[in-house]
Amino acid sequence: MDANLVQEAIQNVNLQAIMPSLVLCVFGMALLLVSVFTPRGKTSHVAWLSVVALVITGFVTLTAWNNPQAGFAGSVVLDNFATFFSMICIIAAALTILMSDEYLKREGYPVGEYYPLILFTTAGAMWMASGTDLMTIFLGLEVLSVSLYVLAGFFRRQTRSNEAGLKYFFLGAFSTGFLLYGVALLYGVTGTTKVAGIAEFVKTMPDLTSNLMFLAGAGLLITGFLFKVAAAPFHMWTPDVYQGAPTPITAFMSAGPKAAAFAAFMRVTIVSFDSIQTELVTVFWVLAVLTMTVGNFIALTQKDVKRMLAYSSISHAGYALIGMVAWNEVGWSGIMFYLLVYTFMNIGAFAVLVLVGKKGEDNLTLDGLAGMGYKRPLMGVALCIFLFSLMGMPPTAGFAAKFYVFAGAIKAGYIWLAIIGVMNSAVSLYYYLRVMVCMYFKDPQEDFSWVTMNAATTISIVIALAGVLLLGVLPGPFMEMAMLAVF
Amino acid sequence: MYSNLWLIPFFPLLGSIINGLVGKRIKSEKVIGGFATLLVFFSFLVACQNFFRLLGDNVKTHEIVIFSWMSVGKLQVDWGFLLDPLSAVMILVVTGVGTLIHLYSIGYMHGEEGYYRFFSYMNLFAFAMLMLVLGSNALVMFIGWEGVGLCSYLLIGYYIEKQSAGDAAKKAFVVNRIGDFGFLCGLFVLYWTLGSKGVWTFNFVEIAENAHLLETGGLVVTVVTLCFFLGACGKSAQIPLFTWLPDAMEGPTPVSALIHAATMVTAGVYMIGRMNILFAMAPSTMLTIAIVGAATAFFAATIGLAQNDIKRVLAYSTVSQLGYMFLAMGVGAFSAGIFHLMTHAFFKACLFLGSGSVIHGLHHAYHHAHLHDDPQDMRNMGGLRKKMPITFITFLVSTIAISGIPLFSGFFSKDEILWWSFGSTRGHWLLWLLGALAAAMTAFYMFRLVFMTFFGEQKTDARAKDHIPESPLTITIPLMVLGLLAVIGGYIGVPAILGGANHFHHFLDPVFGKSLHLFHIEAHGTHATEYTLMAVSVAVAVIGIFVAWVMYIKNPELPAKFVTKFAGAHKIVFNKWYIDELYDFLFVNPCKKIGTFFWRGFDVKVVDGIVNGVAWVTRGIGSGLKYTQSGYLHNYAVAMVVGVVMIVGFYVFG
Amino acid sequence: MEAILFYLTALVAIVSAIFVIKCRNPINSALNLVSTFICLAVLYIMLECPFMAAIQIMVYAGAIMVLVIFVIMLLNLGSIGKSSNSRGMAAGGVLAALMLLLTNAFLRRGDVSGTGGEVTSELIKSYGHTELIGKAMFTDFLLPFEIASILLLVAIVGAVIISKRDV
Amino acid sequence: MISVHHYLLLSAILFCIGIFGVLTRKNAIVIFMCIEVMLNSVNLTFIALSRHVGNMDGQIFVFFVMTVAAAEAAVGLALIIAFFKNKESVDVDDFNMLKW
Amino acid sequence: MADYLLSLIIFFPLLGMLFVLFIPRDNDGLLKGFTLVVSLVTFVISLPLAFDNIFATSGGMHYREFYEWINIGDYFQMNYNLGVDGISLWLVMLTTFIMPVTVLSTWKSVQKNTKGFMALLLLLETAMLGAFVALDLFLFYIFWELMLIPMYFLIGIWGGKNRIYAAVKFFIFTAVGSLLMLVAIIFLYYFAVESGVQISGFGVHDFYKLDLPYNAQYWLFLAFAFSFAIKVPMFPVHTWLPDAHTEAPTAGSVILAAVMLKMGTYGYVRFAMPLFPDALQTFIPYLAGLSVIGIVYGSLVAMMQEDVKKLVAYSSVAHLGFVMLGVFAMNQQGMAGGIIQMVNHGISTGALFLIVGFIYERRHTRLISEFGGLAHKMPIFATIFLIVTFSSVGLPGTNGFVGEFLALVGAFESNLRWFAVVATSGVIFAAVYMLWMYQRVMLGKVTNPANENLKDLSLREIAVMVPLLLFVFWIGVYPNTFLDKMNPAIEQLLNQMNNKQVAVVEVYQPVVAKLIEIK
Repeated sequence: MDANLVQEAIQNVNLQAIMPSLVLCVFGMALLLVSVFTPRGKTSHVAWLSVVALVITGFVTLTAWNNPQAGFAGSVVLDNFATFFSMICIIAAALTILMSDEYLKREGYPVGEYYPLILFTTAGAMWMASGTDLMTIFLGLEVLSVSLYVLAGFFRRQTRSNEAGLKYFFLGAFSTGFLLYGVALLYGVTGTTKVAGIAEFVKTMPDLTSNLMFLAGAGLLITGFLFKVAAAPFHMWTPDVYQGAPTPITAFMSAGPKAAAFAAFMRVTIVSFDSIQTELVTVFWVLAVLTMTVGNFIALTQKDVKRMLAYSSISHAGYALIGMVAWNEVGWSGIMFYLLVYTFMNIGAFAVLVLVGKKGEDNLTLDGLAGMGYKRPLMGVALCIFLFSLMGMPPTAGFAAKFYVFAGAIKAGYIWLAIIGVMNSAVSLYYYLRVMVCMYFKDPQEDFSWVTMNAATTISIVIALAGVLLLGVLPGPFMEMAMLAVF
Repeated sequence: MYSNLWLIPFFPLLGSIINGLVGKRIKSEKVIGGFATLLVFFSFLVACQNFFRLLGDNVKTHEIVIFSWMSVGKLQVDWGFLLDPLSAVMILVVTGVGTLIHLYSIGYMHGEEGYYRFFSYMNLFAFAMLMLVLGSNALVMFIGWEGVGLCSYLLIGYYIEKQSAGDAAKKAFVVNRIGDFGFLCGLFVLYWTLGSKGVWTFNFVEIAENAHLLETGGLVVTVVTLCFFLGACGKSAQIPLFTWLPDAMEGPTPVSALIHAATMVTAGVYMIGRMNILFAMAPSTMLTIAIVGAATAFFAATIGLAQNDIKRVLAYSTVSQLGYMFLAMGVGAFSAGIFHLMTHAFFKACLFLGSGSVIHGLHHAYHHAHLHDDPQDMRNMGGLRKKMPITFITFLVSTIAISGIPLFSGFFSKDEILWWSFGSTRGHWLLWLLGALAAAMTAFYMFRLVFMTFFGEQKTDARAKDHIPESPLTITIPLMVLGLLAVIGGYIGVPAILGGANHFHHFLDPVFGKSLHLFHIEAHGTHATEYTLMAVSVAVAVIGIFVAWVMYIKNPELPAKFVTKFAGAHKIVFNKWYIDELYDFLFVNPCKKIGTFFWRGFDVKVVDGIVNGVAWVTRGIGSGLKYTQSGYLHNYAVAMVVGVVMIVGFYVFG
Repeated sequence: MEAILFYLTALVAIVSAIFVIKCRNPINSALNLVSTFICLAVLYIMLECPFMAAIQIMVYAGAIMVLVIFVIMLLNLGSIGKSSNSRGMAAGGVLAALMLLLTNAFLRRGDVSGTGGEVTSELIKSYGHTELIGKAMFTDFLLPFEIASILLLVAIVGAVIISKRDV
Repeated sequence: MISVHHYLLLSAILFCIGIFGVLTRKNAIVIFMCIEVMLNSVNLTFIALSRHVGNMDGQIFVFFVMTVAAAEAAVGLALIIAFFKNKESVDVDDFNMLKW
Repeated sequence: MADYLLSLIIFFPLLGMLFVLFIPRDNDGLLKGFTLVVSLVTFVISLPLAFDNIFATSGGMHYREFYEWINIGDYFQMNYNLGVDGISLWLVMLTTFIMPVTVLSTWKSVQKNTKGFMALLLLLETAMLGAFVALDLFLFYIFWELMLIPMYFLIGIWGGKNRIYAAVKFFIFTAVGSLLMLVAIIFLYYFAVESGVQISGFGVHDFYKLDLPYNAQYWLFLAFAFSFAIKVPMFPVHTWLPDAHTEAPTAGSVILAAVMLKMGTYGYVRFAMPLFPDALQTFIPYLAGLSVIGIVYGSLVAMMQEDVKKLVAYSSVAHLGFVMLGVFAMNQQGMAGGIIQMVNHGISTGALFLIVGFIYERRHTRLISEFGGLAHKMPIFATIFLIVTFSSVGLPGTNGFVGEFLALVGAFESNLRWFAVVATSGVIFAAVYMLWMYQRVMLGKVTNPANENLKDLSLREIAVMVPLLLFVFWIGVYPNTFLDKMNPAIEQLLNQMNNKQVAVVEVYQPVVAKLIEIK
C-alpha cells in the first residue's frame, strides 16, 4: 500500500472533532458490557453511569465552543452550531435517562441495554448536527433512527409499543428512501456529497433554478428531514409513535432527535441551498402554516394527554419552521433557541406524566388527571409551568422562544406568517388550558396514591423547571449563544 | 366680609354627618331632632346676618372662594359661594322654612323607626339646597342640584319597607336625572361655546358678564337654555317630567312640605333666575318656558280637581303653582317668579304641614282604635275644624293665600305673574287665559280640600272619631308661623299699582335688571287693563271658591252626580291623564325590551355566538382533521408521497 | 451488445420488481426481489463496478434476503390480501405514476453532463475497483465507515432486545 | 449507446415500483421488501452517477446504504416478529390501535 | 432608595409569594395574615410615590430604572426599563391600595386552598404593578400576559358554577388580542431598527420619536387597539367580562374590575395613542363611537340583569365607556377625566363587588330575586351600599362625578360632541339600573325567609369598606390631590401627540414597503 495514503488517512483524522460522540460511543459500548453482567432489574447504576457519561460528554462538547474543529476530510465539523445542538441532545438524553429508570421498573422492562441505546442515539444526533458530509449526516440519522425504532418498540410485549415501533420503522425507512434519492440526485448534479462542496458548486452554476434535477434532489432531501422534524404532511407517524412509545422515549424523541433533524436540515439548507432560498422559503411558509395548524387543531380534540402532546409537538415544529421561513440570523438562531427551550419544557411535561402514570399508563387521559393539582401540588405546579411555557406565556421560556422565531419572521417581512403563528398559539391555548382545567378545576377521581417520587425523576423535573424559568427570565445569554452558533 | 358664608351650608352638613354616624346610639328623640333643628337655625341666623349685611351694602354681588375643586388646564372650578339678592332671598327661605319644618318634624316623626336617619337626611337636604342656591358656579350648584335629588330619593324612600315608597323614590331620582342630563348638556355646550370664544368658565358671574359673546337668539343660546330648561323641568316637575312629584308624596309629610313644595322643586325656577341673562337672550326658549309653565299650571290643576288623597291634591297644586312660576320666568317676570316662589314656599309649606297635622291626628286616632284606614283619604275626613282649630285656621289662611284672594300673600305674587303674562313684551293673552283658568281651578280644588276636610260631617270611622287630638306644639308653632307668613309675606312685594313700593322687585333688580333692560323685557299696558285683569283674577278665584262651596257644602251629593255624568272625563282626570301609563308604554317598557334584547339577543346570541361559534368551528375542524390520522400505515405513506409530489412538483413545475 | 444486455437486464429487473408486489405469497415476492437484486448486480458490472456487484449479491441477496426468508418461514406466513383495497391501489398507482412523471421530468432537464472526475475507466482498470473503494473509504470516508460500525452494533443490540424471549 | 440517463430512468422506474408496493401491499414483510427495492434503485442511481461524474463518493454511499439496509432489516424484522408474537399477524392494517 | 423603589414595589409581593409557599397549607390565619401584611407593606412602600411632589411639577417619567436585560447585538435588545409618571402613578397607587382591601375581603370567603389563593393574589399584584410601570414594550408585554395566569386560576378554582367556561373564555379572549399586539410590537421594533433610528431596546420613549408612515400606523394601531379594547373591554368584545366577573370569587372580581380593566385603558393612553397619533386620528370617531355604544349598551343590559354581579359587570362596560370617551377627547380635561375615572371605577366598582361578595357570603346566591328588604336587617350595609351606589351613579360630591364630568367636558371640547351628548344620557341609565337594583335588593319588605336572620357587616367588613368610602369622598370633594399630579404628565403626553401629528415623514416608505410586503 501507498505509504502516503496511510499518511493522508492519518492526517484526516481529528479526534477533537468527534470527541463528544466518541466519548458517548465508548461509554455506550462499555455500558453494554456492564449491562450484560447486570442482574435483572438492577439497572439503576447503568442509568446513573449513562448520566455521568452524558455529563462528561457535555463538558467535552462545551470545550469546543468558539473552538471549531474540523476533521475527517471535511465530513465532520464541531463548530458552535454543532455544539449547540449537541448540547440540546445531551440535555434531552440526560433528562430522559433520569426519568427512565423507575419508569422501566414500573412497567416491567428493566433492561440495561436501554441506556446505551439512548447514548448511541445521542451520538447519532451529534453526527447529524456536526456532519458536513451528507454521508455522515445520513449515517448519523440512521444510527439515530435505528435506535429509536428499537426504543419506540421497546415494550415488546405491549402491542401499542410494537405498533409504534413498526410504524416508525416503516415510515422512517420509506422516508429514508426519499432522502437517499435526493442525495443521489444532488450528487449527480454536483459530484459531491459534501455540504460545502455542494455550496461551492452551486456558486459556479449560472442558472440553478432551471436545473430541475438539483431542485428535485433538494426537495427530496428536504422531505427526508421534514419527516424527522415531523412537519406536515410528513407528520403522521408522530402522534401514533409518540403515544405508543414508552413515555421517556416520547419525551426524548420530541426533543433530541427533533433537534438533530433540525440541525442537519438547517446546515444542509442554509449552507447548500442558499441560492434557491426563494423556492425553499415558499415551501417552508406553506409547510409551517400547515404544520402548526394541523398540530394545533387536532390537539384540540385529544383526550389522551400523551397524544395531545404529540400533536402539540407537531405544532411546535411548525413554529420552529417559521424560523426557516425567515431565512435570517434571527430566525435561525430563533429555531435553535426554540429547540433548546422546547427540550426543557416538553421533557419536563413528560417527566411529570411519567410520574403520575399508573402501570400501563391508562390514566394519562384528561379525566385521569382530574384533581391532580390538589393531590400532588408540587407536580401540579410544575406541569402547569411547563404547559404555560408550551403555550408561550411569559415569563416562561416558551414565550421567549416564540418571540424569537416570530421576531425573525417579522424582521424578514412575513407579517402574515407571524399573525397566523400567533393565532395558532391562541388556538393552542385551549388544549393546554384544558389540562389545567382537569388538574385544578375538577374534583379528583383518582387518589394518585401510587405516585412515588423518586430522586432521579425529580431531578429531571427540577432541571427542566429551572431551564424553563431561567430561559424565560434571563434568556439573553442563551439567545446570544444561539446567535453566535448560527453560521 | 361675607367670609362666614360657608357656615350656612356647613351647619346642616355637620348635623347630617353627626346624626348619621352617631344618631343610632342616641336614644333621645329630642336630642336628635333638637340638634338638627338647631343647626339649621344657626344657618338661618348666619343667613339673616348676611342678608342684612347685603341690604346695607352697595355692592350687591359677592363671591367667596373656599378652595379649588377641580383644576385641569383651563378648566378651573372652585368651591365658591355667591351671595347676591337672589341667593340671599333663597337662603332665607330655605333656612327659615327649613328650620320650621325641622321643628315640626320633631313632633311629627315621633316614634318613627330610624328617627335619626330622618333628621340626618333632612339636614343633608338643607345642606344640598343651600349649596344649590349659594353655589358661585354651575358645578357647585350642580352638587346641590343632584344633592337635593339624592335627599329627595332618600326621604321619599324613607319608609323602606313600603314598596311604593321605593318605587316613587327611584322614579323621582331617575326623572330628575333626565333633567340633569339636560342640565349637563346645556352646561357643556355653554362651556365649550364660551370657551371657544376665550372664556372657559362655569362661574355664573363670568357667564353673565360674557354672555354677550353669544349671539342673541342664536342657536347656541337657544339650545343651551332649552337644555337648562329640561333640567329645570325635571327638578321642578314641569311637563313632561312632572310625574314623579305626586308619587313623591310617599315620603313623610314634612318632606313633602320642605322638599316637594317649598324648596327643592323651586330649584328650577331659581336656576332660570340665576341664568336669566341667557334666557333673556333666547326668546324662543322663553316662549317655550312660558307655554310649558302655563300648560303645567292648567294641566296639573285639572288633575287636582279629582284627587281624593289630601297630599296628592297638594302635590298637583304644587305642580300647578310651579307652572305659574315658570310662566313668570317665561314671560320675563323674573322677580315675580321668585316672589311667587317665596310666597308659595310659605303657604304651600303651611298647607302640607297642616295636612300633615291632620294625617298625624287621624293616624293617632286610627292607631288608638286599631284601625287601618287610610289617614290621607279626604273621604274619611270632614268636620275637623273643631277637633284641630289651629290647624284649621292656618290651613284656611294658606288656602285663601293660594287661591289669590286679595290681601293675602298669594294674591300679590300670582297677580303679578298674570299681569306680566298678559302685558309683558314676551307674554300673550292666551298664556294669561290659561293662568286665569288654572287660578279658578286652584281656588276650587283647594277649597274642595278645605271643605272636605274641615267642614261638613265627620266621616271618620266612629271608633276613631273621638280620638282625634290637636297636634302638639312642635307641630302647631311652625303652622302658625307659616300661616302668618302666608298672610303677610306678600307685602314686601306689593306692586306699585296698588300703592306699594315693590321692595322685592327692587331688591332683586341687581340680578334681573340688566337682562330686562338689555332685552327690553317689560310689562306694559294701561292701568285700566291691569286693574281689570286683577279684578278678573279675583273674580275667577271667588267663582272657584263658590263652586266648591256649592258642591261640597251646599249640595254634598252633587260631586257624585257630576262624576257619573262626566264619567269619561273624570276617569281621565282621576287617573292623571294616564301619563304614567303613557310613559311606561313609550319609554320604560321599550327600554326594558331593548335591554333584554341586547342581553339575550345580542350579547348571548350574536357576540357570544360568534365567540363560541369560532371555538366550535375550530374544534370542528380539529375533529375533522383528526380523522386524517386514521391509524393505517398506508394512509400515512400516501400522505407522505403526496407531500413529496407537491414539493418536488412545485420545484419542477413552479 | 451492451444495449441489448442493458435492456434485457432492465426488463428483468422491472418485471421481477413488479412481481415482488404482485405475488400473493411473500416467499415468491422475496425470490423475485432476489432476482431484481441480481439484475442490479449485472448492471453494476456493466458500470464497471465489480466490487459493488459482489457486495450487492452478498449483502442483499445473500444476507438480507436470507434473513427475510428466514423470518417468513419462522412466522409461517401464508398469502394474505394483496392490497389494502382497490382505492388504495388506485391511489398508490396514481401517486407512483406521478412520482415517475416528476422523476422523468427532472431527469430530462437535469444537468448531468459530467464533471470529469479523476475516476475513469482507465483508472479503474489500472488501479482496481476494490482498491479505489478502499482508498476512498479509509481516507475521505473514514468517519462514516466508523459510524456504520456503530450502526450495526445498534442494530444488533436492538434486534436482540426486541426479539429475545425474556428479559 | 447506453447513457447515464438510461440507468437513471431505470432506477426511477424501480423507485416508483417500490413506492407503489409500499402504498398498496398489506403484508409488512412485503412492504419491507418494497422499501428495499427503493433503496436498490437509489443504489443504482448512485453508481451510475458515480461513474458518470467520475468519483468514488457515490459508490461509497452505496456501500453505506447497504449497511443501513442490513441494519434496518435486522431491527425491522425483529419488530415484525415482536408484533407477530402479540397479534399473530403481519398485516399492516392490523396495527391501527393508535389513531385519531 | 428612589433608584430602585419601583422594583421594590413590584417585586415585594413576589417575594411575599415565595414566603407564602413555605407556610403550611392548613394554617389559614397565618396565610391570610401574612398576605395582608405583605400587601400592606407594599402599599406603604408605594406611598412615597403618592407624596412626591415632583409629579406635580414635571410631567416626565420619574423613578427611572434602566438595566440592560437581553442584548443580542443588532438583532434585538430588551431592557429592564421602569418609570412612573403622573398617569401611571395613580394606577400604581390604586393597585397597591386595592390589594390589602382585597386580601381582607377573603377572610371568610376563601376557605379552600388558601395557600394557592394567596400566592396567586401576590403574583397577580406583581404582574399588574409591573405592567403599569414598564416602559419597555417587551417588559410590558411580559407583565401584561403574566396577569392572565393567576387570574385564570383564581376564576377557575375558586369561581362559581360556570367557572371553567368563564376562566377559559377569559384567558383565550384576552390572549388573542394580546398576541396580535405582540406581532405589532415586534414589527414596531424592527421598523425602528430598519429605519436607522437610535433606539434602546423596546423602550417606548424611543418609539414615540419614531415617525411612522400612515399605513404602518394604521395596522399597528389596530393591533394595539384591538388588544387593549378586549381588556377594557369595549363593545362588542366585552362578553368575556360578565362571565369572568360573575364566576370569579369576590377578590378576583374586585381585582379584575379595579385594576385589570385599567390595563386596557392605560394601554391606550401609554401605548396605542401616543405611538400612532396619525392612525389615531382616523380611528378616534370609531373608537369613541364604540365607547358611547358601550355606555348605553352596557347600561341597558345591566338594567335587565337578574344577577347582581352580572349587573355590576355590565355597569363596568358603561363606566369604562366614559373613560375611553374621555381619553379619546385628546385634551387635558378629557384625559384627566379618563384617568381619574379609571381610579374611580377601581374604587366604586371594586367596592360594589365587595358588597356583592358580602351578601353572597351570607346567602350563597346573587340573584336579585332572592333578596329584598335587606336594608332593614343590615342598616350599616345598606348605608355603605347606598353610598357606593351613588358613587357609581356619579353623584356630585362623590368620585364618580368628577371623572364623568371631566371626561364629558373633554369630549364636548373635542370634536366628539355628539358622542358626548349620547354619553351624557348614560347618567340617566346609570341611575336607572343602579337604583332599581338597590331597590330590589335592599328596599321593601323582607319577602324571602332566608333573609330574616342576616347579620349586619362585621367590623372586618366595615374596615374593608371604609378606606374605599374615604376615597369616594376624597376624590369627589378634592380631586386636585390627584389631578395636580397627573396634569403635567397629561400635558406632556398631549404635546407630544399633537406635535407628532405635524411631522409625517415619507422617507421611510421603502422600509415599510419592504416590511409590509406580503410574502
